[in-house]
Parts: sequence; structure tokens; C-alpha cells
Amino acid sequence: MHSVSVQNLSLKFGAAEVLKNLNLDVEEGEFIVLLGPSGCGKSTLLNCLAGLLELSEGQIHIKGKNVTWAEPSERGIGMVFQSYALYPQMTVRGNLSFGLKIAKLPKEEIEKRVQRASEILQIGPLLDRKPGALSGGQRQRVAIGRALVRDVDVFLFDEPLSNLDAKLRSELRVELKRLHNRLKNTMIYVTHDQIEALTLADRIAIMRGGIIQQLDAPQTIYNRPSNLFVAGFIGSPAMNFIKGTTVGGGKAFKFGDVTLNLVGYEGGAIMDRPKAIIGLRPEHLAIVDEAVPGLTIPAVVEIDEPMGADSLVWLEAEGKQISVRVPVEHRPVAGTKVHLKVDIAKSSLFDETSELRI
Amino acid sequence: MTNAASFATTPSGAKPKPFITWERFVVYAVLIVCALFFLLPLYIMIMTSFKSMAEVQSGNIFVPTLHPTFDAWSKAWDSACTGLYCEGIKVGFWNSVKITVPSTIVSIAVASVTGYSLANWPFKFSEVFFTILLLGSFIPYVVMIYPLVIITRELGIFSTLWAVILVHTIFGLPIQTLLFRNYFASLPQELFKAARVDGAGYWGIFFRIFVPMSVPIFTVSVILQVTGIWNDFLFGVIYAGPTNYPMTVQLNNIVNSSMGGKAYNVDMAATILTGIVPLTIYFVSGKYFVRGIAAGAVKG
Amino acid sequence: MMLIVLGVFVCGTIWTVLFSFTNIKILPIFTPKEWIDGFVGLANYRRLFNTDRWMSCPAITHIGMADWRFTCTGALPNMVTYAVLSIAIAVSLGFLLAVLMDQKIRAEGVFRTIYLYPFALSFVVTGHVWAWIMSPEYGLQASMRQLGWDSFSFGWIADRKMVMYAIVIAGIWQGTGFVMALMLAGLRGIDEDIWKASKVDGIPAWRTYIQIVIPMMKPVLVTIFVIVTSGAVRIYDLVVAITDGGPGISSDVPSRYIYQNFSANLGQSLSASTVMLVAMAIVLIPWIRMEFGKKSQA
Amino acid sequence: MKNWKLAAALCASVALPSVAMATDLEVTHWWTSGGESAAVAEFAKAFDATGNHWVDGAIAGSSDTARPIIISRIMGGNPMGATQLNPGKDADELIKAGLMQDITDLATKEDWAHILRPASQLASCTVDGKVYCVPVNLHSGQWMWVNRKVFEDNGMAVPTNYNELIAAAPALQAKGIQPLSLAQGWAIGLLAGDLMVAVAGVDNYVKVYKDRDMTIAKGPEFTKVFEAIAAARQFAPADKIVPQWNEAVSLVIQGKAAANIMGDWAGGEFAVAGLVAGKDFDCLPGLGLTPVLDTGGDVFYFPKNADPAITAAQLTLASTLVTKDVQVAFNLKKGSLPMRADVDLSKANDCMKKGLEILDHSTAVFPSGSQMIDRDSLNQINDLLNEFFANTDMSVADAQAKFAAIIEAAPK
Repeated sequence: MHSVSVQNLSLKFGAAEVLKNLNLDVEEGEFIVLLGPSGCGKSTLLNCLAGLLELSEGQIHIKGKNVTWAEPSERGIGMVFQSYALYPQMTVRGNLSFGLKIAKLPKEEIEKRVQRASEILQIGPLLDRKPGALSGGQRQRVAIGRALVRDVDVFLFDEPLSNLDAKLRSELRVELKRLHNRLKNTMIYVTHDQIEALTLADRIAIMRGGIIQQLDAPQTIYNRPSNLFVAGFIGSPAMNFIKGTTVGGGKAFKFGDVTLNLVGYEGGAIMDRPKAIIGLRPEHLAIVDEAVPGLTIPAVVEIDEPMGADSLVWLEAEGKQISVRVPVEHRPVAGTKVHLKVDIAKSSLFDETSELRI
Repeated sequence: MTNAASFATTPSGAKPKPFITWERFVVYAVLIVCALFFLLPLYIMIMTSFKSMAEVQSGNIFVPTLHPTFDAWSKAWDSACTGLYCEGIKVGFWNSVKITVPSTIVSIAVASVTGYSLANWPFKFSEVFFTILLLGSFIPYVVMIYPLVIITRELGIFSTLWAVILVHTIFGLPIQTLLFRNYFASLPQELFKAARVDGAGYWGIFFRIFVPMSVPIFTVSVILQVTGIWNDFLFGVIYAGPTNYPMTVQLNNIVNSSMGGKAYNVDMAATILTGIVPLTIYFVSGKYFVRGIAAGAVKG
Repeated sequence: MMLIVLGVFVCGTIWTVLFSFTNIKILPIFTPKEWIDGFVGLANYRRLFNTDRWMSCPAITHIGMADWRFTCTGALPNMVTYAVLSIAIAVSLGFLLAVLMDQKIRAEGVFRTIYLYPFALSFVVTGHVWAWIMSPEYGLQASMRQLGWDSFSFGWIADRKMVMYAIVIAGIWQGTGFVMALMLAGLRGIDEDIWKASKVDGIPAWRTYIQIVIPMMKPVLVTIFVIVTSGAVRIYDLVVAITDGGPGISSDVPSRYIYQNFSANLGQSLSASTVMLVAMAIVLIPWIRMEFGKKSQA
Repeated sequence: MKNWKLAAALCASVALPSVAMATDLEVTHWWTSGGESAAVAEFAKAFDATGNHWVDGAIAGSSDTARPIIISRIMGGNPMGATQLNPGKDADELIKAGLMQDITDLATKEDWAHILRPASQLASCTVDGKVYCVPVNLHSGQWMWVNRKVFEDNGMAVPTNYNELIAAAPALQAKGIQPLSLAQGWAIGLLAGDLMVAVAGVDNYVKVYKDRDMTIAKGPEFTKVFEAIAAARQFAPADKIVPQWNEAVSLVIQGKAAANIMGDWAGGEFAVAGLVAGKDFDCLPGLGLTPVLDTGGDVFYFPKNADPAITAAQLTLASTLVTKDVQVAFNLKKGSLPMRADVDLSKANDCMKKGLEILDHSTAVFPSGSQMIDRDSLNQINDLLNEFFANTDMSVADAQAKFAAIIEAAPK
């Protein structure tokens, strides 16, 4: 039994189809991140799961129960919002317990749950304060607490860390992971921040235009993006794309004067394609002095950006800008002619027409 | 449970709804009943404006006219007499526009910035300032007429458009400032803090954060100011000078004739005609009331 | 600009207060010399409070404050009656309408315009229409009786004790739309996520309004309250158009007293304004200190 | 120097009207209804014929609305060329403050003292022997308007005076007809004022209002007045009182009410409705009791102006307003009586002719309230009378005492 199961979900606002025939199965205890650019439908999908938006077609099951028509509060979900959405005139305790009081839970039970949530989130000392007197990080903890006390199986997060500054964001990210490890609840998490996605997710669903482009473990998504969009979206700095052709029955990739040997490429049948694209991540390239036929690309160093732990070097090859991540101690001098060694096993090939990974 | 039954009741797609639910019915019923109460005087005005004076004097005010005529309308617009001239209320139309547009813009601009300062950048005497402003909104404006005559005379702008713009800005300020100050105060303060952390300055925060988030309140403010200024008679006639007499001077002259007989049908038509500009603004402003025009649009 | 405005209010107020102690009549005076020459002490105030039209409280000495309205007559008590009733009704009705308008209804623009239009029209004429409607001779009462409902009676406008309530009806008609618009703006300034959170929490909509949204709208509510109050305190057009103070002087209000004296006895006008100003200051200043003082310290 | 300038201007305006430079002169007034506009047009036509130009600044709403505007304009340093203003006490302060143009020389030259009548009109334009305004017409408020048909249809005698109307009142009420229609506000004040004149007599009325004779104000004559007012209020109960004077007149025209007491301007309403005096309705000056009329009227003042061209135009206008042709043309349209006796008014209607006849007897003419007492006191009296009329709990003695107190406190 899936924890959350979405079948053939479509959502239309008038003529505009915001979500298109979506399917998504989430396992018990899984941490799923919905990732995508603005307007891709990720928050909309989350709102559909929560029952805050009515879908046009399809079904939603949570814990095996068909909740397609159920009220938000009856779905067994808790939700955390970007703007925290705390009730400003109530104390933290009030915020945590308000929904439970409405549900007419016995007092002791409410007290027990508030106590537990405040322990888990370490907000005990804040219980009698009002949200206005809390910092952003504290507020978001309270917002999580409000989902926690509902004692539900599925947590929905709608960009919960976007309103925080960078430092707090990374702290809370770790805390969220810890929380997930401890509670083992199903969590569905919307963000536009790929670091959050890569660090938190068991699986990432990359969305675009109301369609899930790829749903896979972070490493798979990173190393084997299923199409050009996913490849370009994930990774910072972005993957280098070079247009060319595959020749020799799929044995080599040719662009300009350069020919790369494709033996060892992990993927499908390459064949000869007149329009292909090779994607190379900056950390999968290395700067070498000597050319190796079929394995290196000649290039000229333009600038480098030291980033602390390593350095990002920008080079020019065959009229194309290419970025390479190198250890700081290996920073080359601008204007130097070098060669870039390609790790074919970690590269991605795409068909330019279909934009799909080969 | 049989399979067939299960299939039939398996929720899928949009939740089926009756044509109208009980709650919806109550919502619309209340709205419509209230609308009828609000429309009753308008109905009488319109009916009266289509009657002849003989029919007005002999008939029941609620009874629809039997012989509708546009005479009162054309007379109100085109030929009703106000003193020497019999050119109806159209005469002052452009003057009213000339007074209303700059007065509305200036007063709202000044008030929104003042409200923003009071809400987010408190200065030393801001509380005193605000108290005086607030008290100002309770002064019967008529007693300020003479001091303002002296002030505008000393500024050398008496009997010009500038004087009337100044006066409207001054009298609009207490309520307008209150409007903006309190609305800005109700917006989440994190936004203000975050923007400051990001290095945005006084004007940057105002224009990039607060203005876009405050479209509904700007709409209310425009409604308030346009109505007040468009319908103002006294300030226009005193401070704007005879060459800038607004439309309401003609309306007043038609409606308030002291001794001569009253042509109610023309009065009604003239009133509705004068009110068309604010009414249009109310209707057009509608879309700026849509929820989350600024806040909701950002997310995917 | 702010300083000019401040200056105008301060100067205007000082002038009003100072020259309310002079025998200023029709032509305004401004200089200290004229002030000294025309100084009459409290004469204007003495006359003001000896005028039945302003306030007359025959039984105030032996009847408690609770009966104030019913024993006192005159412009000032009338204004208090009007203010209390119209504020209470316009604010609650305005809120109700705003909430209903917020239910994603069809034709929102049409309803909004219908509720707002009275605000756009000059009261000189719409007031006259109300006078017609409420007139026992021409209006509702006459029509109902024509239709055969002989016992129907709606003659508030001609009844000295009820006439202020008749004015309240017209006041609500005129002002509620604006309150509704402000409320609607306030409602739409509420973070959408708050609504979502309360739905997920399973809080019924009416409780969300009362326990969460209304408290969040407090600044807007304060604005509405001040605007409606200042409108009620300065009520003028409405009374002039509907009853012109009648029957007798039973529906007179302070602004009408101030306006009428403005072109006959400025001293009365100024002293009446000063009384209003002092009364408002007594009510407002402590409240402002409480309301806004804590915010600026926090 | 100043006098010389004035004299020069005077010469220019009177002696050489055709050569005078065309000057725009803004004139404020509150005549805006159809008939009033037509009357103003006569003034404008005549003034434009002098080579100048009449710029109309109509502001409706009677002097209460217009006065602050006029004062503001004068104080703001942008005065109008000429303005209608209630004569007498209202304008005194403006004159004392030196804001008004002295037109004595013109008045002397044209011998207004002899050609304009009654003398009270010019007198109220005169302060300390100097003339500041031009009276242009006479209006009187002592008229009772009776719908003949109401009585004829019911087989009753048409009353010829107020007392007969009151006598017929119970019979009218029995037939569902309101004996007396009445409008709110100043109309009640006007009715009460007419009753003062009718019951207490012109002399006593003038003694109280002008001389502030307190023994009469507190005495039995005025007790009778207030008793008469108290009697009138039962014939026009509060729920029958209409907001506007013309609605009250309209009730008489429609036959819903038998009579109304209103000034001569009510004649216009009857004319518009197509009713003929003497046949359909009667107009009874002095309420039919004693044929007397007060002489309210309209006057024009000329605010001082720095521009000599305007001063000249002001004098031209002043002179134009009282010429024979203009007086006839204007007053026929306005429905008021002309200031000059030496004009032909054969076109006047019956009611106007009745008025003209009374005007010829100087004893039957007396000054209007605003010429004798200040506006502030008149307002207070009006408030009192309105309250007395509406509040049946107020006793006659109480009302009279309050009335006397206002008279006593009025500035001399």
C-alpha cells in the first residue's frame, strides 16, 4: 500500500491546464521533494494533495483511502507554509492546540501532544509567546509543530524555508532531516531550491509545465537526468552542453574538430544521430596538459573563480564556454592552452530533437 | 460492498455539487436582499428622471413611469439653467476632471508616503504628528475655510488650481494617512525587515514591497478621494477661482435653486450624470480587489 | 508637505479656539488687536449651552447617565445617538457583506458597485429621495396603504422621537458600501496561507473569521472605526437633505449648528467646533497613546 | 486722489458709456431656477449693451451657502465685480471693514432717493449716510394662497382671509383636506412672522423687531400671536409638514390642501401649473386681514477693486440695474415688484397688481425682518418657531418668553 497515491490527476483553471494527467506514488515514510521552476505546478500539486484545490480529474489516495473528495482536515495530513501562517494573536501553545480543540480532543490528550511536539522541536520555552515575538526560524518550528500535533501520517511542506536567511535555512534543513529520521513519516516537500531537494529527498520529482519530468533518487537525477531540462535544472554551476553528432554507429561524439570516444557510456543505444548533445558536469572534467585522442578537448583558460574548497575555471573550446571544477591548488593561469579530460561514464547524451537522454 | 456500488461511489475528479448548495443560497439571498435595499432610491431616482414634472407631482414615487421621456436627461446635461447660462451640467465637466485628477494623485501620494513613514520609520514626534492628524479628521472643515483663504492668499495661489489641490490634499490627509498607516502596519513585518537586510532603502522598500502589496487599499483610497473631490462643491467654488468652477457648482445651482420651482426629474438626472465618473471608477476598480494580486502570484 | 498640512491643522485649530472667545460675527478676524478688542470671555460658550438647539437636558440632575439620550435633546445628543447606531450597524452590516462577497461569488463587481454607488452620489438629491421614501405623505406608508395595508405605519421622519433613527437608515444606506469595500480590502490583505492552514486544521470558516481573521484585521478595523466615527461626528448633508433639522429642531446635529452659524455668528460656530474638538480629544488622545504608543516602543 | 479717481470713473461710466472700455465684470448671485435665470439674463443683456461684459457667477442655495464664498473671495484678494447679498445687517461688517465700494455719488447724481421706493430699501443700503448697494426689486412674504376649487367643489364659501380659513378648517378636515399646507424650516418662520403682523399689527411688529420694545414682545399682543401659531399647528400636524416650500404650494395646487402662506414667489408655481389668479386660486396680501406688505428684496453690492476699469464698470452696472427698461424687463420675469414707481407694468399679473397698489400707500409697507435685526437672531427665532410648531408640549408662555429673550439679546 502506498502512503500517497496520485492517479491521472488533472487540474484546469478555465482553459489553462495546470496539472496534466499526473501520476505519483509515494512509499510509506518516504521523503519526496517536488522541485521545479516558478509556475511548474509543484505548489498546485501540493495544494491538491491537501484538498485546498479541487482537482478536475483523477484520484488521490492517502494510506489506501480515497480522499479525492475529502476535506483537508479529514485527509490525515499536516501542512507547513512558506509564510508560516501562524495565527498572530494566539500564543504558540494556542497555535498548536487550536485545531485540536476544534476537533474536540480531550484536554489531556491535547496537552500531551503539545508537550511532545515542543520537545521534538525544542520550542518549550516559547510556548507562551506570541508569533510576533519569535524569530523566523522559531516561527517555522512552531509551524512544523502545528502539523506535528495533528499526529498524521503525511506532512506537506510548501517552501517552508524560503523566507529564512541562508544560515538559518541550512540549519533548519538539517533539523528537518533529523526530524524525518526520527518520525519516519511520509513527507512531501515543495521547493525551488535544488540544494534542499538533493539533501533532503529520498526521491525528487522534477516538474515543469504541470508534468513530472523525472522521479528518481537524487543521485540518479543528478547523474542520469532523463532529459535536457532536468539536466540543466539540477546542478550548480549548470551542466555544460555541447552540440554535435554521433558517428561511427554510436561509437563517437563529434563536434568541430573534436571527436570523443563514447565507449563506456552508460545508457541506451546511441546510434548515428545528426543532432545530439553531450552534457558534461564541471566536476566530471579534468584539466590535463597532454592531449589524449578521443578523451580530451583542447581548450584555452579564460578566468577562474576560487570558491574556497575548490575553484571554478571557465575555458573556451571550439567557440564554446565550458566550466570545470578543479581543486584550488590546481588553478591554471589565464591564457594557458590546456586539454579537458572527459569521464564518459559520467556524461549524459541527449537527442537534440526529442531532448531525451539516450 | 459490491464492486458496482464501490465503483459508483469511488470519488474521482471534481467533487459533484448540487446546482446550488444551501449555503450558497443563503449567501446570494442576503446579498440580493441587501442589494434591493441599496437600489431602492436609485430606482426612484431613475424612474423620476424619466417622468415629466406633471407626472412627478401627481404620481406615486414607486410607480414606474407611463410615458418615459428623456427630456430631463437632455435638459440636465445640456440646457438646464444655472444663472445666466442654460448649458446644463456639462459646462464644468472638464474643470472637475482638472481638479479631481491632480488632487487625487497628490493627496494619495502624500498620504501613502506619510502613512508608510508613520508605520515603518517612526520619527521623534511621529506620535504627536499622528494624533494631530487624527484630531484633524474630526474638525468640521467649514471652520477652516477662512484660515485657508489667508494661507493660500499669502502663498499667492488663491483662486488657482493649486489652491484647491492643496486644500483637498490637506483635508484628505488625516483619513488617508490613517488608511495607509494602518494597512501597512497590518502587513507582515518580516517583509520590511527582510528588505532592509537585503539593503533596500526607504524608497526602494516603499515602491517595491509595499506599493505592490497594497493594491486593494490604494483602490479604496482612490474611491474615497475621487468621490470626495468630485462631489466637493464648497472648496472648488472658493479656492479654484471662477474659471475653474467644477461640475458640482452647476449641480448645486440646478438642485438648490432657492426660490424658483424645483424640477425633480432634472435634479435626479443631473445627480446621476454627475455621479457617473465616480461610479465608473468603482466598477473599473473591481479587478484590483481580487485576492492576492501581489502575494499569490509568486509561487508555482 | 507634511509640515504644511500639520501647520494648517495647528493654525486652524488655534484660530478656532482663540477666536471662539471673541464677538466675531460674520467677517473673520485674525489679528491679536482684533482679538483683544473683540474679547468676550466665555459668552459664546454660555450661549451655546443655554441653547436648546445645542443641548437641553431637563432631567439630567436626577436621572442617571443611562437615560441620557432619552432625557437630553438637541444637536449634541442627536449626534451621539446617530454615531453609536450608525457605527454599530454600518460596521456589522459592512463586515457581513464583505464576508459574503469574499465567498468567490459570481458578479462580485456588480454587487460591489451596487453597495458602493450611494457613496458616489451627491446627498443633496439622494437625501431628498430618502425624504420621499420615508415621508408619510408620499412614501412607503402611503404606498402600502394604497395597496390596502391600512395599518402600515412608517412615519419616523415626522416623529420627534424617531426622526434620528430615520436618518440612521439613510446613513447606513450611504456609508455601508464603503465600510464593505474597506473590509474587503482588509480581508484580501490577509495571507492566503492563513486560510489554508485553518482549513488543514479543520477550523470552520466562521470560527476562522471570528477568531483569526478579525483579530488580524485590527489595524484596518481601527481605520474603519475612525473613518466612520469622523463621518458620523461631522454628519451634515444627510440631515440637511432629509429633515433639515426637523420636525422643529429635533434632528439637529452639531455640524448643522456650526454651518448655520458660520454665516451668521462665527463666534458660535467656533465655540461649537471647539467643544467638538475638545470632546474628541478627550476620547481620542488616551486611546491613541494606548493603541499606537506600544507599537512604536516595540 | 481717491475721490478724483472715483469721479473720473463715474464720468466715464455715466457720461461716456459707449466709449468706455469693455470690461468683464463677474457678478455673483443665487438666482438659478428657470424664471430667475431669465430675469438675470435681462440684467446681463442690458449691461452687455453698455459695452461691458457680464460674467455670470451663479451660486444657488441662498445667502447661507453664498455668503462664506463671497466673503472668502473678497478676503482672498480676488473679489467679484458685483454680488447679490442680503441688505442691511448682513453686509454691515463688510462695509465697516472698508471692503465695499461707496456709490453715493452715483446715487446722488441719479437721485435714487426720489426715484426708488419705498424709502426703506435705499435706507438699508445706506450706512452713515453713504450708499453701498443698489436695490433691484421688492419681494413680500405676506401672502395667503387659496385654492378656490377646493371650496367651490365642497359647497363652501371661499375664504377671503386667514380667520375665515381657520373657521372653515374643521369642515375641511372632515372632508380629508388639509386646511393649511406647510413646509419645514424658514417657511414656518415666514408663517409665524405673517401671523405676528396680522395679529399684533404692523406697528407692534416693527416696534419689537426694530426698536426691541420688550413690553410688547412680552405683552398680551404677542401672547395672542403665539396663541394663533399654536392654533395653526393643529391644522398642519408634524407628519403633514413637507420638506420644501414648493411641495407645500404643490399640495394647494393639487387640491390636497386648501391654502398656503408663502411669499409672492409662490405665484410662479401656480402659473407653471396653468392656474389663473381670481379664477382657480386667490392671492391675499396681508393674509387678507390688513393689506400690508413687507419689503424684502434683492440688492447688489460692489466689492472694492484695485482696478479702476472694474470700478468704472461697477458704477455702470449699478446705474444700469435701476433704469426703467431694465426694471420692467427684469421684474416681469422675476415675478417681483420694481423699485421705480414711474414704469409701465400693464403686463403684470393680478397678484403683482395687488402688490403694486399696496406699495402706493406708504403706511401699508414695512421693512422685512432682515432689515431690522441680525441674521443670527433671525436664525434663532426661526429655530424657536420651528420647535414650537413641532413640539406640542411647548406652551405659549414658554415660547413667548424664549422669543422675548432672543429679541432682548439681539445686538442693536
